[in-house]
Amino acid sequence: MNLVAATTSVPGAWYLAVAAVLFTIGAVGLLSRRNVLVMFMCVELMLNAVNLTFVTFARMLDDIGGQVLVFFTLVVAAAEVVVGLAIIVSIFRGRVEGATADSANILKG
Amino acid sequence: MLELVWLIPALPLLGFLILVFGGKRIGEPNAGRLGAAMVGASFLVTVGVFFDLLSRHGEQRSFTRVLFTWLPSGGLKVNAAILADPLSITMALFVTGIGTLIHIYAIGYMHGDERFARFFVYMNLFVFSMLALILGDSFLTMFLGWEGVGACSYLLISFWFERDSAASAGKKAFVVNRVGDFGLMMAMFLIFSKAGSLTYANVFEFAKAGSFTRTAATAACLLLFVGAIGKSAQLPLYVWLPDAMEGPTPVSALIHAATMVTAGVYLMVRIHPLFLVASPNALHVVAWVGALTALFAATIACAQDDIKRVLAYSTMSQLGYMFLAVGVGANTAAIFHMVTHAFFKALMFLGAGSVIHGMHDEQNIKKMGNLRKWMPITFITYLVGWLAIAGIPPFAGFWSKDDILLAAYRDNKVLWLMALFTAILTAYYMSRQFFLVFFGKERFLHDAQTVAAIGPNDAHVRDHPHESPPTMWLPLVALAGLALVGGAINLPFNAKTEFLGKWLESVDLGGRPILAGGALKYGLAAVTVVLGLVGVAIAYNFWLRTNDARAQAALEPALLQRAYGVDGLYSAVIETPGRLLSAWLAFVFDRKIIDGAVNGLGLVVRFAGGKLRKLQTGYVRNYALGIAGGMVLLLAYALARAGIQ
Amino acid sequence: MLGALLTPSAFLAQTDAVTDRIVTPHVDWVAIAPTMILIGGALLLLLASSLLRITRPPKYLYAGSSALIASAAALATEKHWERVRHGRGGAFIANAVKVDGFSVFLTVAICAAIALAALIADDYLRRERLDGVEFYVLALLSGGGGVIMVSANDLIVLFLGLEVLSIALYVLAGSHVRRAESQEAAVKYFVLGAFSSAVFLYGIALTYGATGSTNLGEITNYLSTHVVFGNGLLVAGMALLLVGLGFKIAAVPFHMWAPDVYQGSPTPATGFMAAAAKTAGFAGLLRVFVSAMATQRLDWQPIVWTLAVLSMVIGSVLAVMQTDIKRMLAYSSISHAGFILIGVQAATQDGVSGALFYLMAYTFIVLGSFAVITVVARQGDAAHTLDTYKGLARRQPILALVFTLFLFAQAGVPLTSGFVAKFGVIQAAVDAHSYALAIIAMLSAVVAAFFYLRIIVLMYMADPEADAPPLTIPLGVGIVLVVTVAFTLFAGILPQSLIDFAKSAVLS
Amino acid sequence: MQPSVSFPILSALVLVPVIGAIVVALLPKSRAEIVKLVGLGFSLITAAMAGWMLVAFHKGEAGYQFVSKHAWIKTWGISWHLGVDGISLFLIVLTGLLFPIAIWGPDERRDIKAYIAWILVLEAGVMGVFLSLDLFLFFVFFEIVLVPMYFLIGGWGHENRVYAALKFFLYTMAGSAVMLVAMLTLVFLNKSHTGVMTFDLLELSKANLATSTARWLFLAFALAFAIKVPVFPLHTWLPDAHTEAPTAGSVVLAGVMLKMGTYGLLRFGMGLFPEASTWIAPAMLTLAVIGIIYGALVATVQSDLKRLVAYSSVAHLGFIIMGTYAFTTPSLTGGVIQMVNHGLSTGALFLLVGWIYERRHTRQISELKGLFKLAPVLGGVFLLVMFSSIGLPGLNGFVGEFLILIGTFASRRWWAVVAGTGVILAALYMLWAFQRTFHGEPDEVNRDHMHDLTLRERLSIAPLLMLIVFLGVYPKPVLERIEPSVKALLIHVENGSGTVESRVSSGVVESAE
Repeated sequence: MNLVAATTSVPGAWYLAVAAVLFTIGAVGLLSRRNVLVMFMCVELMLNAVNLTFVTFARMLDDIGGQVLVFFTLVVAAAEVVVGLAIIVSIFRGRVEGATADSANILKG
Repeated sequence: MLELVWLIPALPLLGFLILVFGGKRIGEPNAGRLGAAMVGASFLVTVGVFFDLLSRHGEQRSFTRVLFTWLPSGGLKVNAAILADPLSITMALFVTGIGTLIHIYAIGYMHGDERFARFFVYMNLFVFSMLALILGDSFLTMFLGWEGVGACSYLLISFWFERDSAASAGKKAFVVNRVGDFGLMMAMFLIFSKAGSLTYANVFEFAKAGSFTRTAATAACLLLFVGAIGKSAQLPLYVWLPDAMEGPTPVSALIHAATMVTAGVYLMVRIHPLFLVASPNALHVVAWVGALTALFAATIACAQDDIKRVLAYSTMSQLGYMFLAVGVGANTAAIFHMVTHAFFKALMFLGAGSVIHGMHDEQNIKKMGNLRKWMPITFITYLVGWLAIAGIPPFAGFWSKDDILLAAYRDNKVLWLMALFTAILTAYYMSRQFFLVFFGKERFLHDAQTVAAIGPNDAHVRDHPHESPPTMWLPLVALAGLALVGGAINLPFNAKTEFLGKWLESVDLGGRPILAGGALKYGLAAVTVVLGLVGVAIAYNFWLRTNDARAQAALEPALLQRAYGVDGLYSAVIETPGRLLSAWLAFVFDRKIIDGAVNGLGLVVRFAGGKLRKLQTGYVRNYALGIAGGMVLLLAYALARAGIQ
Repeated sequence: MLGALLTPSAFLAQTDAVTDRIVTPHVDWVAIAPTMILIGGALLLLLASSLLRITRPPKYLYAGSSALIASAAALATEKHWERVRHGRGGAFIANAVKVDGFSVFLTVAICAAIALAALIADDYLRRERLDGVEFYVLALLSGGGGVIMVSANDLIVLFLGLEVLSIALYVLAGSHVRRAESQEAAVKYFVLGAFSSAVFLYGIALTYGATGSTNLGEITNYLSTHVVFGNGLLVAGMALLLVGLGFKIAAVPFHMWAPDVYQGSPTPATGFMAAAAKTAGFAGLLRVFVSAMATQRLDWQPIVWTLAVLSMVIGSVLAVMQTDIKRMLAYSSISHAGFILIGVQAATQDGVSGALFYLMAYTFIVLGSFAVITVVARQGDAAHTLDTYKGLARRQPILALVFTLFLFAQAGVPLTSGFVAKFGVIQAAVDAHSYALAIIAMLSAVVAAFFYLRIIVLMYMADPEADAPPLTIPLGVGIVLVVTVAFTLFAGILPQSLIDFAKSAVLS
Repeated sequence: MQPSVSFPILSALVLVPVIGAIVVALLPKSRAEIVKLVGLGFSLITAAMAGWMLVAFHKGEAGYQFVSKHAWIKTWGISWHLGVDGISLFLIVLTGLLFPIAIWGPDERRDIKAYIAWILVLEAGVMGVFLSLDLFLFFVFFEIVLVPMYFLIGGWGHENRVYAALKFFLYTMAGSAVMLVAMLTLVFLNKSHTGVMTFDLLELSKANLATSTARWLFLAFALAFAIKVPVFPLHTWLPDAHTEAPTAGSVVLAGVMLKMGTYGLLRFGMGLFPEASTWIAPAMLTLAVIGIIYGALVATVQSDLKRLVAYSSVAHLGFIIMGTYAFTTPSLTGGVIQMVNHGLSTGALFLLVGWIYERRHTRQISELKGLFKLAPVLGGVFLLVMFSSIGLPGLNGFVGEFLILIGTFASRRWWAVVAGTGVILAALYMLWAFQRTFHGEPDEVNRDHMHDLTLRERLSIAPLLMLIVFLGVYPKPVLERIEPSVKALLIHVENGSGTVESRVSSGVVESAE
């Protein structure tokens, strides 16, 4: 396995594991929380987990490309935030119950 | 003349075609005249052909005229061809001859009917089909006629289709006949699969060469006999014939007495070469079925009140005689009886028709009586018919029936006894009918009370019975003449006087010559005549002389009146279960099970859709769960795959 | 500026070991011309409308401009095509952008979708009093993202394209501000889209970890020089990439957003979404899996097989249950995705060309269908129940006839492009010995035929509702219908040229 | 050579109705009479061309004539390949004949323009099915005919029309779905052997397939055709479709469309998979015989006249299937001619029932009574057609039935015996229906609404009646054109299967006389 060959110390895999855990937490959060804002934050968490993975791999593979990718992710995440928040605000503006995802279910079946 | 043989069937066909397209315009009575003329012309041609054949000898007496190739396919090649030989021409002679007379008669009988022209359309088509049946040179052309007469019979029986009974009777006749036809078709298939041809000449040659296995030949004969049973109303497929009397009387006379019903006998005689290579048991079956039918029908005829039903059962019974003759190897006798029977039975039917006509559509003989006073010509001619069927010499029936009894005696005493007993019964029931119709009290004259009840203007009251018009009684006279002297065509005194036997010699009918001369012969004839007279005497005693109601009732047991309840039996055993089965198949099996399965597939889709739809809750997190679930499964797969390798 | 942002030159810049200077890759403007035209056009349109302060735009101004921009982008592929024909195609700009038949074919499809959607949208927006330039700008941007995806030769470029496409679509979905359904669609699409993007990105990361690169060409090289069996990282990466792309093409079980979003979005947006997003998603799928990871096909084929079957069957079965036409077409689009996945699963030249043909045919069919739906929906964009279609043949025979054609095309009736498309993917499956898949596909097509026929039944064999007002076909929709009908019939009756085109677009 | 080489008669047979449909669609809606006349005109032109083709057809030749071949989709080896041989010849002529009658006979008033246009489209499709020698092309036509028929049933049918139309469409489509996969499999297997991708029937019939593969593929084809025929137990779409269709639809459906199935089994089933065809024969024969008896029994108790005729079709088609799978010259020839015969007689029956419906607005037998008295010509015509349907010698139905039975008896005796009983049952249900409908004393309602055939009706059914009689009396011209192709097909089956020569042309049948 090239991973083993490329890394001389154990910690690389640990970072990956941390990233995976973060990603999972994000995913589980998205599934379990009802507030759209929180769900959105969970997505951000997942993206950051990916960022961590990228950086780790970059280190392990000794390839600068992996670190550059993080910048792209950050830009995209920022764009997503802008649009996403706008959508969320426009929908849940003035609703008593707050930004609860469950209140959006006219469409189903 | 022989070259013109194709005219024999062509002329009635022409008549049919003219009448079918222009019959209504031609109208009454010209449509009838045209029809009769066509059949008459056909008769004249037949006579010409007959004399032409008569002038030839041996092999020369068989002449085949191929018109065109009908069905060529693979090894099968069937021609539309006419076979003129003594057997077919004999048949053609009496078919066209009697046919002509009945056509003439029908002009009078059908007078005033709203479908006068159509009647002759059917009648001409019938004559054509009957001639195709007789003159065909192969099993298939015969079958063409066979089915054709069946169809015409259907059309004519239900001619007065406004009556439900007539409509049902027509249908019954056709369907029951089809059962027989099934046998006939199977026989043809069997013969073809063995002999590779359906032409009589080829098949018989094949048979003579000994190429048929015994089993195949036996099977073919019996299957053909099944067809004959259907067409000639033998046990157990006879049930349609009594009902067929719903048709106009000329139809009963022509189709259900003289011609069509004898087709089965003709067929049995025709396939004689096949019987020769078949097991003797095949002929035994024919004989026994014939004898049993003769006896069975005769007993029923004793207790019927409908003038035509009596004649119908009588026809069955006489046909039984003919099969008996075939079965005991007396083919000539069978043909002989067929001819004489055609004469006297046509005569009696026409006479009955005249009576019905004169009685304003009354058919119950119990409501007639002393008609000799009102209808003298009908009475005289009927008298001849009565004597002929009762087997009183020198009337035609005596000679032919005697031949059959003689042959039966020599072959099997039990059969002979059955035939003899049938002869007594025949004499009895015909006498009973004769006395009830023409003698005794005039039961149709109602007392004052009845007149008051049904009103003075009712036809039964207003009009007395009257003699029929000349178009009707002239054929009666002609037939009476034939019934009187018809026996002369085959007198048993010596080889020279057996004209029919000699004439038919060239057609290989095989069989043993009937004993010529000898004490036994005259003795047996005497026994027959005496027993016939006994039958007449019994009838005279109970129905004319004593006229004792209780004795009469005893002679008409309900079982016989209901014709042994066979119709009910068939209905219970075949019709009802069949209908139930069909209904179950149609409404339960087809709709619920087969179609249910088809629609069920649709329902399964809908059911699945309904269940799956519940997953689509409208909640984002459930959707995310779907994605996550899919992801987990995919990852699990990935890990499993990684683990395997 | 734009070029710098959108081309991945920055991160791919390499350090020249000798001179220790940063060498930026050469930017081949021709290679990215379609994208540039679309995005530049969009910005220009936005700029012009706000500078000129157009409050009531003249009819078809925006639509016409958008269509022109899209056409220009499509025409720009001619240059690409020339390169491909002369064997000068390949990867450009640091190997991040591919110019090949594949990109040309799908760019044309996406541009067509933009132009058609714009023409439908004009009358729609006017009717719904939403007139403004936003719809067109977003469609052009989104299309630009799609074009980036179809020509991406790097996973990260693919991701960028995906995001550009998606973010614009989120807004498009919610652009009918007065309809709660539209907003709900936007939020659902957004949340789930963001989620799946994250998953997709993780997939990229794992793949990167496994192969050491995100460049598809290098991944191919790596996989063909190394015998990679049972690499958990790679297989997991592939799985996650599939989830991300599967979401975009709405394959079961990543499909659940589709019915809600299709139903809620403004109808022209739905049409665009169905056509362009699906095309772009499949482009990614084909590029990543069939081309780059061809050597690993034993790993991913069973997954795609399963997704195809699930999509076809569940899509069809659920479509049967629908009473809303847009929702029904959403499920039907899921089923179509399953069909196109058959081509992917075959992983052969025929499979790819079949999938490409299908995408092109579907683009026109689905936009034609949504054009009809737009008209029938009337003001408020709410009349989408099947009952609305009762007696349409009597109210507006031409519309009914055209819709019938599209429905038959979707059902795969011969002499329509839909039949040739289905035939193409099925034959690829048979050629690849996926008999079971082929049979399941054909049978699910029968189920699908049921609900298409049901609409035809309503249009032709039921009486119109009493209060149904007359319908008029606006010019824009008219043009769309003429074009889509002509294409559907042309590709159905004389498909040879399109098949040839698709064949030449096959990934090597 | 014949002049036909220059004129693409077969392409014209397909295209003229299409052009007709387009012309009709462009005519103004208000002129219903003109629309009908134009439609009739186009169908008559087609009929005339079919007739001309019949005259120019070289009898005694087994191969395809008037062949027309143009590349269509080269990439996939698909071509516009049309040809006619003895097997398809009379089906083409029948199609040409029935369509003008179907257009002119029934008195349809509703939305006549679309109605005529769909009928013409249907005609083109049917022609295409019988003419195609390319599997893809065949499939295209086989599927496309569903569309016009779907509209005819759904748009102009009776009460339950929507259900019937849907069922018809989906059922048939399900069958062809599987067939398409098999077709493609065949093409690719052939490609893997020869390196050429082609859908050409003539090429593919030479394909060298493993026995088990061929059987599987055949089963898929057979399923599609069996549904179309329909073979018991796949028949339940038929009574619904027939009953609910408008008269013209029923006429065409029964007259020619069912034959697509039997024709397909002959042309494609046997042509492509000779061995599999003989392998399946016992099963097909059994289903055919069940169909004969079952169709007849179920027909007996139907209360709806059209449904009754529909079930009678199940029985009749059973005969055709039986003839097909008995593999003898007479039985196969009989099967082919019976396709034509059934088209004539059942087509005529549906026309007659349609006319009764136009007058009485009911198909319920129980509501009809004594029609013979009120409409003697109608009754007489019905009678003739009925006799043809129950196989009375001298009429066309007998010729086919007899040849089928006698051929089957030679190779498969017991099946023929059981099937023979169907002849009895046929008489039973037809006569009983006739009795209930035409016999008896008419009641008030019938008296008021029933009138005899009009001149238009008489003229439109006359060609059918003439053919019913002509084919019954002198079928030779037809038989001798069918037979060479049938024999060639049998030889193909024999060569292809190798194991069944004793059954295929067993001694007697071929060599006698």
